[in-house]
Parts: sequence; structure tokens; C-alpha cells
Amino acid sequence: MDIVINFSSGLCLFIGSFLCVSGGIGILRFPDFYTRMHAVGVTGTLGAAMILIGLMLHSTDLLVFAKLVMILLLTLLLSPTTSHVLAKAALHNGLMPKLSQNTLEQSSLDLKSKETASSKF
Amino acid sequence: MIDIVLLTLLLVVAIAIIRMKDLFAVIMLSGIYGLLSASFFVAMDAVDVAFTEAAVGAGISTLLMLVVITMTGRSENTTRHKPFPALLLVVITGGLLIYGTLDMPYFGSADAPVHSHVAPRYINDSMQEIGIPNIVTSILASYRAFDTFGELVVIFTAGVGVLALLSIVRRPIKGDKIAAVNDSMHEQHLVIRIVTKILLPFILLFALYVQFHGDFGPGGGFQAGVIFAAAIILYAMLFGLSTARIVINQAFIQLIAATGVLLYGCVGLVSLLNGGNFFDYNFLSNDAIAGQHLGILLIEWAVGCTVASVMIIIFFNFADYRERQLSNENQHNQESP
Amino acid sequence: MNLSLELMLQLSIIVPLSATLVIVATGDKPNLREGVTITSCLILIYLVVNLYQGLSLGATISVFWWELLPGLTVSFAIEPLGMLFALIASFLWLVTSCYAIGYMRCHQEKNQTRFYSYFAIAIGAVIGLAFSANLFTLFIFYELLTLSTYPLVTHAGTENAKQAGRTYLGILLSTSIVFFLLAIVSTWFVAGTLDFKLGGIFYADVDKVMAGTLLVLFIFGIGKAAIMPFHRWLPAAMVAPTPVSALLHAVAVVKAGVFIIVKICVFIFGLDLLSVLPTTQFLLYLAAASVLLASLVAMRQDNLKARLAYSTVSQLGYITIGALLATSSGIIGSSMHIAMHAFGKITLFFCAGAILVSLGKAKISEMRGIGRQMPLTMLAFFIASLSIIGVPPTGGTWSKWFLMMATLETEQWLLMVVLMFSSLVNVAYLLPIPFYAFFPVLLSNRESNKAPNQYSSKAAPVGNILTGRQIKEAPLPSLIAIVITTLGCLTLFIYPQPLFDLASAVLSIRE
Amino acid sequence: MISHLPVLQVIVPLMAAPICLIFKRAQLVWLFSLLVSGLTFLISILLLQQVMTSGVLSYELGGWQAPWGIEYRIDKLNAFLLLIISAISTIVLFAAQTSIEKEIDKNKHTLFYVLYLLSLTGMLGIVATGDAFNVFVFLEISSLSSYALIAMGKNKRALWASYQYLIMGTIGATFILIGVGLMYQMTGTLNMQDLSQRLPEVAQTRTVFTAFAFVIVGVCLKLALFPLHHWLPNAYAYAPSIVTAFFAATATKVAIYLLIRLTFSVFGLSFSFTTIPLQSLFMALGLIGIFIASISAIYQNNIKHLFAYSSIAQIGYMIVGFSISTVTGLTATLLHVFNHALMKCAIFLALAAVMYRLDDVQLNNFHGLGRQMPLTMAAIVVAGLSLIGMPLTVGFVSKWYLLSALLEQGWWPVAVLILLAAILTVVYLWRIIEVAYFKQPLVDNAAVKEAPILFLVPIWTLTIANIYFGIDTRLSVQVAQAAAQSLFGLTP
Amino acid sequence: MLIGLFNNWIVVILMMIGLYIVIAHGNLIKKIVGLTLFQTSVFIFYISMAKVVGGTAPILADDIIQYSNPLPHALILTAIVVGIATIALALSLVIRIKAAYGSIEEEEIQRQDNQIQADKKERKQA
Repeated sequence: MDIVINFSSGLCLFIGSFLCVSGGIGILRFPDFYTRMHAVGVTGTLGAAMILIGLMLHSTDLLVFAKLVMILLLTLLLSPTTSHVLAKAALHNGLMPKLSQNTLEQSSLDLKSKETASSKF
Repeated sequence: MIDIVLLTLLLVVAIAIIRMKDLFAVIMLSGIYGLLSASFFVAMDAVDVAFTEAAVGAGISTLLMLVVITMTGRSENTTRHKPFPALLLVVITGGLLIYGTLDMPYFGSADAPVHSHVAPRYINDSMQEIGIPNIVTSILASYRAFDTFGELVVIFTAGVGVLALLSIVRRPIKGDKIAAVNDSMHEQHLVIRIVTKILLPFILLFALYVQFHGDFGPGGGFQAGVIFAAAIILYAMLFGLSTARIVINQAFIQLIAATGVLLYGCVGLVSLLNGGNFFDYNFLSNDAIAGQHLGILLIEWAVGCTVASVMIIIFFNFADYRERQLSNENQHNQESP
Repeated sequence: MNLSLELMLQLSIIVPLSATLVIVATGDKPNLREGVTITSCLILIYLVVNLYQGLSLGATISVFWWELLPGLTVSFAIEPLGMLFALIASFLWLVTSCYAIGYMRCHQEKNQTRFYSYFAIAIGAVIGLAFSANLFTLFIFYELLTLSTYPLVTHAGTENAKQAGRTYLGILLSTSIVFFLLAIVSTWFVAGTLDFKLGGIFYADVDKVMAGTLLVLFIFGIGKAAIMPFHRWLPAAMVAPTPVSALLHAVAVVKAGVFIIVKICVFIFGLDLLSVLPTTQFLLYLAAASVLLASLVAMRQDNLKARLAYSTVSQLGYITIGALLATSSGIIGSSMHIAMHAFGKITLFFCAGAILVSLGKAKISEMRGIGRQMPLTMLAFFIASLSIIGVPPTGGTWSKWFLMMATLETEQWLLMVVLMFSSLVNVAYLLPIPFYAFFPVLLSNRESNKAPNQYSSKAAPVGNILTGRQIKEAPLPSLIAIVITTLGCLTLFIYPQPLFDLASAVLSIRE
Repeated sequence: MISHLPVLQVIVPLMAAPICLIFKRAQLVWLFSLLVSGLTFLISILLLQQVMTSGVLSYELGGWQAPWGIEYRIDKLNAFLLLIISAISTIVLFAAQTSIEKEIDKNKHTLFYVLYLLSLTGMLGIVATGDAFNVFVFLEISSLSSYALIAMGKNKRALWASYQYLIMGTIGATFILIGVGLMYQMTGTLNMQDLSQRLPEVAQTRTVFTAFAFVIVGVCLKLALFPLHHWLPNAYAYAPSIVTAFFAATATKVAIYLLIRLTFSVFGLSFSFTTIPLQSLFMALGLIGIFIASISAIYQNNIKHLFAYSSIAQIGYMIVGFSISTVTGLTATLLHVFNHALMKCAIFLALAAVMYRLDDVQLNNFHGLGRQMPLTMAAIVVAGLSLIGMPLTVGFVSKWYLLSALLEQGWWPVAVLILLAAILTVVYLWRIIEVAYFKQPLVDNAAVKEAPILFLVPIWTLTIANIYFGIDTRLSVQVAQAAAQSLFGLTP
Repeated sequence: MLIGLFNNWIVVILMMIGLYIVIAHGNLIKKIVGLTLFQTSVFIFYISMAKVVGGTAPILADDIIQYSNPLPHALILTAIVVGIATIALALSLVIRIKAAYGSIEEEEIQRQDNQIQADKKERKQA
């Protein structure tokens, strides 16, 4: 029985770490801020979740297991929010995403109109 | 091995801080520096210190600096102030220090005088004398309770100092104005407000957990206070300073800060009046160990209150000053468009 | 009322100091204030005379006040030299006060209360200085004297009064801090005690070079003795009103300086150690130089008070030479010269003040023929200058006689020549003033056309030298003071016995 | 209760600070802090008596034995310092309320008193404690409250001065922390008494040498010794005048105490004066400091700047006395600590009175002040004379001891230099006196009256103390002598 | 030999970087960051002193025999809080300086100070 648990926890850990590594590569390869942000946001959350699940499987006593569950819930809640906030702040400060040539003019127009409406504060 | 890696990372971050011109990046790097040093402390088995460094070094100090640069602008002028005399001075002090390290006991050697003279008693006898597993808390709260009292007064002085420098007489804002600010904020930070509404109770709960778990694991008054303050600051940032002021009014917070210090002092006075020396918890109740527990509990509670209220005072005054400046600028712009 | 001698000693210091409070209290009523000054002078004289009688009966009077540091006490003891100085100071205080009443009233000086109160403090400091039993008490009153005379020097409050005050205080304070205090502390350290003892307080085997440097430090330290390099403050203090310069240059400050020099030579070093020190010779020549140079400079001074100031500098040189010659006749000569010079010089200053008040003349060149208007003052001037020069009918002869004897005993021929020559120079700068005052017409023709002719018209017309009878003498109290001091000069010649006994008692040579 | 005096000395003002924060009315808070400061003064007197009769007092905090817990060791040296600090703070507090009415706005008065009491606690804590790390903690309390107090000055340059002081002060405190850390590493203990026993074995190692260097540099930063004094003039000139009066008389004295305690009690006389050429180094720094500070004092227009530089010069005197490293030399330093506190506190309180009336202390504000504020000006004159070292004043006593200490060692050139420096003191004092008594008052401050009674009482008690302790030196000399002898190990 | 002291040398270098920033950089906030660097590296020095190879965190558990030294941990807890207190006060000073001087560069502030000094002197002469 514990072989199955060991194997599955090893598998989860492996997937988790693979995701994190891919996130890292993503940062290096992608051209601009938003795409990099996307790479890290997605892989970060999932990778961390997988590693935690792997640890849960691996853990022995209940207390550690409970703590790991709490941490899992927290990361699932938090990391998407952080990436959202990061993107919002970048946009708010006027960082333009790098688009292909033709859609550039069109999107910047409606962006301006939205911009003036929202930033009263 | 891990600490070598962390140290080199710290070195890289430090050099980056020198090179950077943009203050925002420098502050972020100093936050990272705090986090790295916290993880180094974990590698060095100093869990309590790691907790505090993460909460204070990485958390609050970065936060406060960010609030300040929103007021003072982000760019640093290019010319170096006076690089060469500074370099010379630094090389001399560095050389002296390295000269000093030559005779130091090797890193982690068990027979160093540090481990052989005063420390063994803490490790061996603290269970019988005080009876709590976390030796650091037992030193902090009982063996060297006066140090912590001094440190609490330092925090209290910083709070009073910031009050003395930045506090301004508040004009009560009318009810409807708060609502206006509220909904504009709502529309702005919809996602974070929802998430914080979920998270806030857990953060406060976690703070209380850390507060009372100090005897058994890493934690204690300081960390709990800082986490508690972080929760309030998060609330203030997202739901507007004026609403936060209604939730936590300033006079009350100052009162708590003062009572925290008084509580700490009174624990000492009570033990004094019961016949022991100052801060001698054995005299707090008939059984020595129970006295120690009671003493440490009260002390941690006092520290938690004061640190939380002082951090809140500091943040609210910083944010208040910023808000007043913004409102002055707006009036200024309206007067001369 | 028979107070114990010790109590009288303490009272003699406390009376002048406390007089200041009373004077300040009665500040607004001038007559009452003057009365208080005069009564305090009389009380002081009464006390000092009693002390003198007690001393001459052989009583040793000493008082202990408090101990500042272990071994360092503030205590007083009377010995003949101190007695002599105190007698002069208290007597001349009376005379100067009544002179000042006349001078101040007539000259309408402002804030006179401040003048009289600081005057009293200065005298209190002088008495304390005279009776101090050790160097430390002496230093306290020395500094008190400097500080209390500063407001007197800068009494006028004008810009050059401030300037003069700055040089006055600058020199006196810096010499006293740098040299005098250093000398006192080193003596305290070398000799172990500061109390005055007749044969000197140094052990026999004290190393000569150290004692020599100490002597130099002492001589330079006492700025008030106006030895050449540090005499600048004396002419600078001329800006003060005349009673003050009279007080400074005849009674209190300068006399205190030389008094301390004599006291140190006799009671700290002791005559035998003094004669053998390597630096004594150098200091003797220095004093001689200051005698000569000062009198030469005095000759060229046109302002009367400046001339008298430089003459004081040279006369003080006499006393220092007398002290440093380290022979008994030298000491007697110098202590007697303190008295003689005091009476002589104070009269000269009174006359100068009288001339300034009544005729408004300060320059000597304008003083031709004033004998007509102020016969009595000029006569007093004549007698006093005789005493300064050292000619028989006045007291100055005795002191100069003993000084000459001292130079002979020690075969210091060069010094003897210097003394002789400077007496001649004294004649050159003192006698012409009364001479031209009485006989303006006898000027030789050559001189008359050189002198600015505007003078001749202003003075009494040449024709009626005898008939020009508009006598404009000094105000009455000043005149009385002048007469008393002139008589003092004369009596000191006729009846010098008590002064001589006191002077010789200094070295306790009692036949 | 008598046996608990050492800890009560620090706890009373410490507990008073938060209590002051709770009641808001400034008038009440002023009286309360005055009462507390008086109580501290009383405790320090009782402590001094106890120490003089029964020798060293040791008080284990928390009931734990010495090297494990924190221990308060009160011997003659720190009892003497405790007395000075609490006496000065009580006297300064008399004039506090009237002075800050004009210099600090209304709603910050309570905060001022809280910070004042905290800085008093910090200083008392540094002096009373016997534990090396505890010194660092209380050093931070007193420094932090002094940064905040200085920054409350009216003039905007108080902020910049306080910032500079903060940077240099924190660097100094961190140097001390490094030094204490190195000492702890080599000996394993933090208690000063224990350190002094265990340091000689490891004294020859390079680490202890570096620890000594760092701690001394840290203390010299706090001391404003010559090369590290740049923060002091601005900090004292632009701070509220009551704060300057309090710090001028106590802050640097605490640093001097630390220097003496470290070199004599912790590192031991032999180590600190033979293995390291501390003697000649400090003698040179002290003398240069005296001359440069006195000369720059002459050219100052702002009178507070002038007397701040003169404080640096007086510290130079103390350092010269300290560097003689003989019993008389140390007695001279301790005497000068006591005397300088009296002199400078009187002068700065008088300046506070002038500031209260004229709102500025430039040289041209002093025109004709001799007539308009006679009592205040007279106090400045007497305190100035005591600064010069006139007999019958405290300045003379310390100068006498310093000179005899120097001559005992035969260093008469240093003695001559010290006396020449006294002339410089005369020069810059007389600049003020001439302006005050000879110049006519400028037309605009013609309506200036004498300082209020609440100023005159403290100023004149200090001036009379200046003269009284110049005459009856039993207290100051005996205690200083006994302290010096106990530090040199020869029990009196 | 190297590993033993390498740790300390890096800490010393970190300290010196912190000190360099404080002294060399004119910007007030940069100085404060330099100060935090300097103090945090001192804490690292203390904690690396307390580590015992093979020891665990100083929390008493029955199966562990070797613990790291808890005393420096207690000291550093105090020092961290002292550090943040100083930083908070320094930042509030920076805010007030910005409001009063309008800039947080050392040269600018020094220039304005000398400016005030200069025209005060002219007023005195006038």
C-alpha cells in the first residue's frame, strides 16, 4: 500500500517541480511583461499545489497533513489574486502590452477611453 | 551548504541595491533581502528570528518605505555623494573586521566559548525552571525579561516619536463623504476586496495563534503584533483610511499602546511587591512554574498589544500625512488650474 | 569695643565687600551713598590700625575659612608686608573716595553707584589679597580684583572704553590663567604646600632649573606688576575716569602686583634660594629694561595721564628689582618704595584729575602757565614728583636709598647705573610740568616760536603774570585729598620710623 | 523597598511615560513629570548614600543569577552619574512648560513630556545596568527619543539636524552591537562583571582587539569626540532650547561614563592602555578637539552654536583627563563631568529664557541685553566665568585637578596647551558680554522684559550651585575620588 | 578552514556594503535602506555565531540532544525590533524633510541650508 502512496507522491512532486521549471523558462522566453506574468501565474499556482499534494501524501502524522491542507487552500486563494493585482497595477501605470502591428492602434484607442473613466481616484 | 547559497544570493541583492537608481526597485530589493535573510535564519535553526525578520524586515519596513516614496518621488539623482572617502572608510572598517574574524571559533563548532559558558544552563535547566519547550521564548520572557521590556519601550518610543512628528489635528469627515470614497474604492479594487474579506478573519486568527503558541513553537508577542497590524493595514489600504479610522479610532490605539507597556511593567511590580526581585515570576503565584507560565503569558500579551498598536499608529500617521498632502495638492490645483 | 584680633581680620575683608550691598541699596540718594562709603573707609582704617597695633605687640593673627580641596585651604594670616600694604590701601581708599566725591560731582559722571560699589569690591579684594595666608587664597582675590576693576576701567561705556577694557582684561586674564595658575599648581606639586613660610617653602634639594622656571612663570604670571612684555594694559586703562586710574595706578592693582612679587620672593622662594637661581639674573635685567624703556617712553608722552602711567611702569620695575636682588636692604627698599610711590603717584593723579576737571586740559603742552590758576595743585604736583624722583624733602629718598644700597651690596653695578639714570629721566619728564606751569614766561625764545603760538594767546596775557588772579582751583573735597597725600609724602620723609620698622619686620630682622 | 532602589531608579520614569500619554492635559502632565523626576532624584540620592556606605550594590532582575539573568551593578561611578542626570532633569523640567509654550505647538506638549521621560529613562538605564546588551537597548531608547525631541524644534533645520544625528547615532549603536557581539563570541557571556573576568584569557586574540576598537568608536560617535562631532552643533542649535539644556548637560556625560566603564571595568586597565596606544591617541584627539572647537566657537553668530562648540571643547578636556589614566586624571574627568553639567545647563537654560523673550539667539539679539534681562545675563556671566575656570567656581576645581594630574605625569606642555585653550574660552565669552553690556538694544526689542519666574528659579539655582560646589567641594571631590580609586582597584 | 570563516567574510562584506550605501549615497531613503542592510547583516553575524553543526532549533523535544545556542536568537529578536523602530522614525523624518525642503537629496538640502545662512548674514550686515 505504501509503495502506491510513495509512487504517487513522487509523481506529484515531479509534476509540480516540472511545472515550476517550465514557469521559469517561460519568464525567460516570453517577450513582454504580461505574457511572462501569465506564464508564472499559471504554473506557479498549479506547481505549488502539486508539490503540496505530494507532501501531503508523503506526510505521516495528522497535524502536518492538516497544516499542509491549510497552506494549499491559502495558495490557491492567494496566488491568482496576486497575479491579478500585479497585472492591474501594470496596466494602471500605463504599461502597454506588446501586440502585433495591426491590432496596436485599435486597442490603444478603446484603452484610452476606459482609462479616463476609471481612474478618478 | 544551503546557507552558502543564501549568502551569495544576499550578496547579489546587496550589490544590486547599490547599482539601482529607481527607489521603488531598491525598496523591493530590500524586501527580498529581508526575506532571504529570514530564510537564512531558518537554515541557521533560528526559527523565531526568521519569523520576526520575515514579518518585520520583509513586511512592515518595505510597506512603510513604499508609503514614503509615494510622497517623496521615485527617482534618485545620479551623482554619487562622495564615493571615494566613503569607500576608503568602508574598506578600513571592513579590513578591521576581517582582521577580527581570523581568531573567531570556526562556524558551527560545538566547543566554542559561546556554547560552553552561559548557554548550556538555558538548554538543560529551562524545562525545570520555566517549563516551556521554546527556550528562546523562555530567555526572552523570563531570563532576560528586562531586555524585552527595554525593547518594548523602544517600540513605544518610536510610536510616540512618529506621533510627535506627523500627527495633525483631525477634522471629522462627514458621513456621506466616506461613502463616496468607499464606492470609488470598491469599483477600483473589486477582486482584492473580495479576497481580503475572506482572508482577514484568518489573518487575525493566525495572529492570535502565533501569540499564544509562542511557548511551544516559534512565535510570540512581536510576530503576533506585527501580523495583527498587517491585517489592519491591509484593511485600511483597501477600504479607505477614513473607514479604517472609524473601525480603529486613534485615541483608543494610543491607549492600548500605553496600557501594553504598563501591563508589562505591572507584571514586574507585582512580582516586586510579592517579595521577589523585579520580573521574578516565581512569586506571581504559589507554585513557581505556574508563576512562570502566567508571567510569560501576560508579558507576551502585553508585547502583542503594544507592537500591534504602535505599528498601526505608524501606518495611520504615514497614510494620514500622505492624504493631507494629496488634498492640499488638489486644492492647490483647483485654485490655480 | 574689644573685638578679638581674628574677628577684626575677617571683618576687615567683609566690611568693604558688604559695603557694596549697602551702597547699591542706597544708590539713588547720592549723599547717603557717599556717607556709607566714607563710614566704611573709616571702619576699615580703624580695624587695620587695631590689627597693626596687635601685630606690633607681636601677636600672630591667622584665620581659617574653609578647605576647598584636601590640603588647599582658604585662610588668612597677618605678616608685616601684608600689614604695610593693607595700611596703605585702606588709608588711600579713604582719600580716593573723598577725592572721587568731588571729581564725580563736578564732572557729572553717570551711574556713580556702580562706580562706588565696584570700588568697594576692589578694595575688599586688595585687603583679602594683603592678608591671604597661602597662594590659593591670594589667587582667588587676585582674580576677583581683575574682574571687579574691569567695570571701573570700562566705566565710560564708549567704544574706546570697550577697546581698552579688552586689552586690560585680555592681558591680565591670560597672564594669570596661563602663567600664574600653572606656577601655583606646579608649586603645589613640587613643594606640596602653598602656605607662605618665611624662608621659602621649597626643600633644599629642589632642582634649580625647575625653581628657576617657576620664578619666571610667577614674574610673568603676575600681569598686574606690569613687567615689560605685559605692561600694555596700564596705559590702555587711562581711558577710565581719574579716581579709577588713581586707584589702579597707585593704590590697588599695580601695588597688588608688586606686593605679590615681593611676597613670592620672600615667602615662596626665600632669599637664599632666590639668589642662587639661574633665572634671577635674567629677570633682573628684564626689570631694569622695563624701568629704562618705560621712563624713556614716558618722556615723549604728551597726555599727562599716559606719562604718569608709563612712569608707574618704570617705578614698579624699581620694586621688582629690589625684590629680586634678594638682599635684606633690597626687600626693605622695595616694601618702603611701595608706600612712597603710592603716596607720590596718587597725588600726581589727583592733580591730573583736578586740572582735567577745572581747566579741561589733558595735554602737557597746553599746561604752560596754569600755576596761576591752580597754585595749590601745582605745588602738590611739584612735591609729589620730588617724592617719585627721590629727592630729600620727600619720602621717596629713603626707599631709593635702600634700593641703591641693595645694588651696591650685590655689586650689580649695571643695575646701579640704570637706577641712577632712570632717576635722572624721572626728573626730565616730571619736573618740567610744574616748572612751566609757574614760569611760562622764562621760555627761551627758540622754544617759544616752535611751540604753537595759539597757546600764548589762550594763557594769561604775558604782561600781567602776577596780576592774572582768576584762581580756578579743583573742587574742595578733591583739594583736601591732594593736600593730605602731599603731606603724606612729606611726613614719610620726616618720620619714616614706623614704615621702616614694618619693612624690616618683613624679614623679621628685629634688632 | 530600599533593596529595590536600583531597579526603581529606572522603572519610575519608565512607567510614568505611558501614564503621561494617557492623560491628555499638558498642564497636568507637566506637573506629573516634574513629580516623577523629583522622585528619581530622591532615589538617586538614597542610592548614592547606600553605595558610599555599603559599597557595590548588585540587583538580579528576574531573580536569576548574574551571568544568566540581567544584573544591575551600582557602584560609586554610576551612582554619581545617576545623581547628576536626575538632578539636571528635575531642574530643567521646572522651566519646561513655559519654554515649550512658545516653541512647540499646543497639541504636542503631552508627547514632548512622554519623549522627555523616555530619554531620561534611557540614560538612567544605560548608567545603571551591568549587562552589555542591555546597554545597547537603553542606548536605543535614549537615542530614539532624542532624535524625536530634536526634530520637534521650531526651525525647519531641526529636522535635517535630527536626521543626521539619527544616521550617525544608529551607526554608532550598531558598532557597539558589533563590539558586544564579538566580545560575546570570545567569552560567551554578556554580564560586564563576568566579561571582565573572562576577557584577560582571550585578550591577546585579534577578535577582542577588534571588539575593543568597534565599541570605542561606537561610544566616541555618541560622545561627539573630535573627528566624529559633526552632528552635535546643529542638533543642539536647532532643537527646542529645553531639549538642548537637558542633552547638553547629560547626553555626552552618559557616553563618557560608557567609555570609562568599558576601558576600566570591562576590558581592564592593562589591556586598554598598554596593548593599544589609547593614551596618546585620546590625548591627541582631545587636544585637537579642544582647539578646533574653541576656534570655531569664536566665529559663530548663533549663540547656541557657539555654546555647542564649547561643549565639544569641554568634552575634549574630559578626554584629556581620561587619557592620563591615573587616579587623579580620572578624578579630574569625573569632576569635570559633574561641573560641566552644572555650567552648561545654566547657560542653555539662560539661552532658553532669551529664546522665550526674543524668539532667536543670534548675536544681534543680545544687544543691550545686560540692561533688559539683567538676571539672565548675570547668570550667563557667572556660568561663563565658571567655564573659564575662575576661582570660587566649579570650573576652577576641575581645571585644578586636571592640571595637577598632568603635572603629576610631568606633561607640562599639555598643561600649557590646556591653559591656552582657556584663553579661547575667554575670547568667545567676552564677545557676548561686550555685546550685551556695551551695545545699545536694537529698537525693535525695546519692550523686552526679564525672563519669567519659572525660568529664573532653575537658572539661579544652577548658578548658585555653580558657586557653592566651587567652594564646598566635599560632595563632588570625595565621590569622584572614591569612584576613581574603586575603578583603579585600590579600595579607599 | 575556508568554509569556517567564509561565512563570516561574506557577512563582513554585506556589512560594508550597507555602510557604503549609508555614507556614499545622497538620497535619504537610500541611506535608510543602507542602514537596514547594515543592521540585518549584523543580525546574520550573530545568528551564524549561534549555529552548532548538527544542532536543531532551540525548542525542547525529547529525542534531540544537540541544540543551537538560543541566547543570540533572543538578542537578535530585540535588535530587529529596535531596527524597525529606528527605520520608522527615520522615515517619518524623511517625510517631514520632504515637506519642509521639497527634496530628499542631501546636496539640495545642504544647499538650501547654506542659502539661509548666507542671506541671514547679509541681513545682519544690512
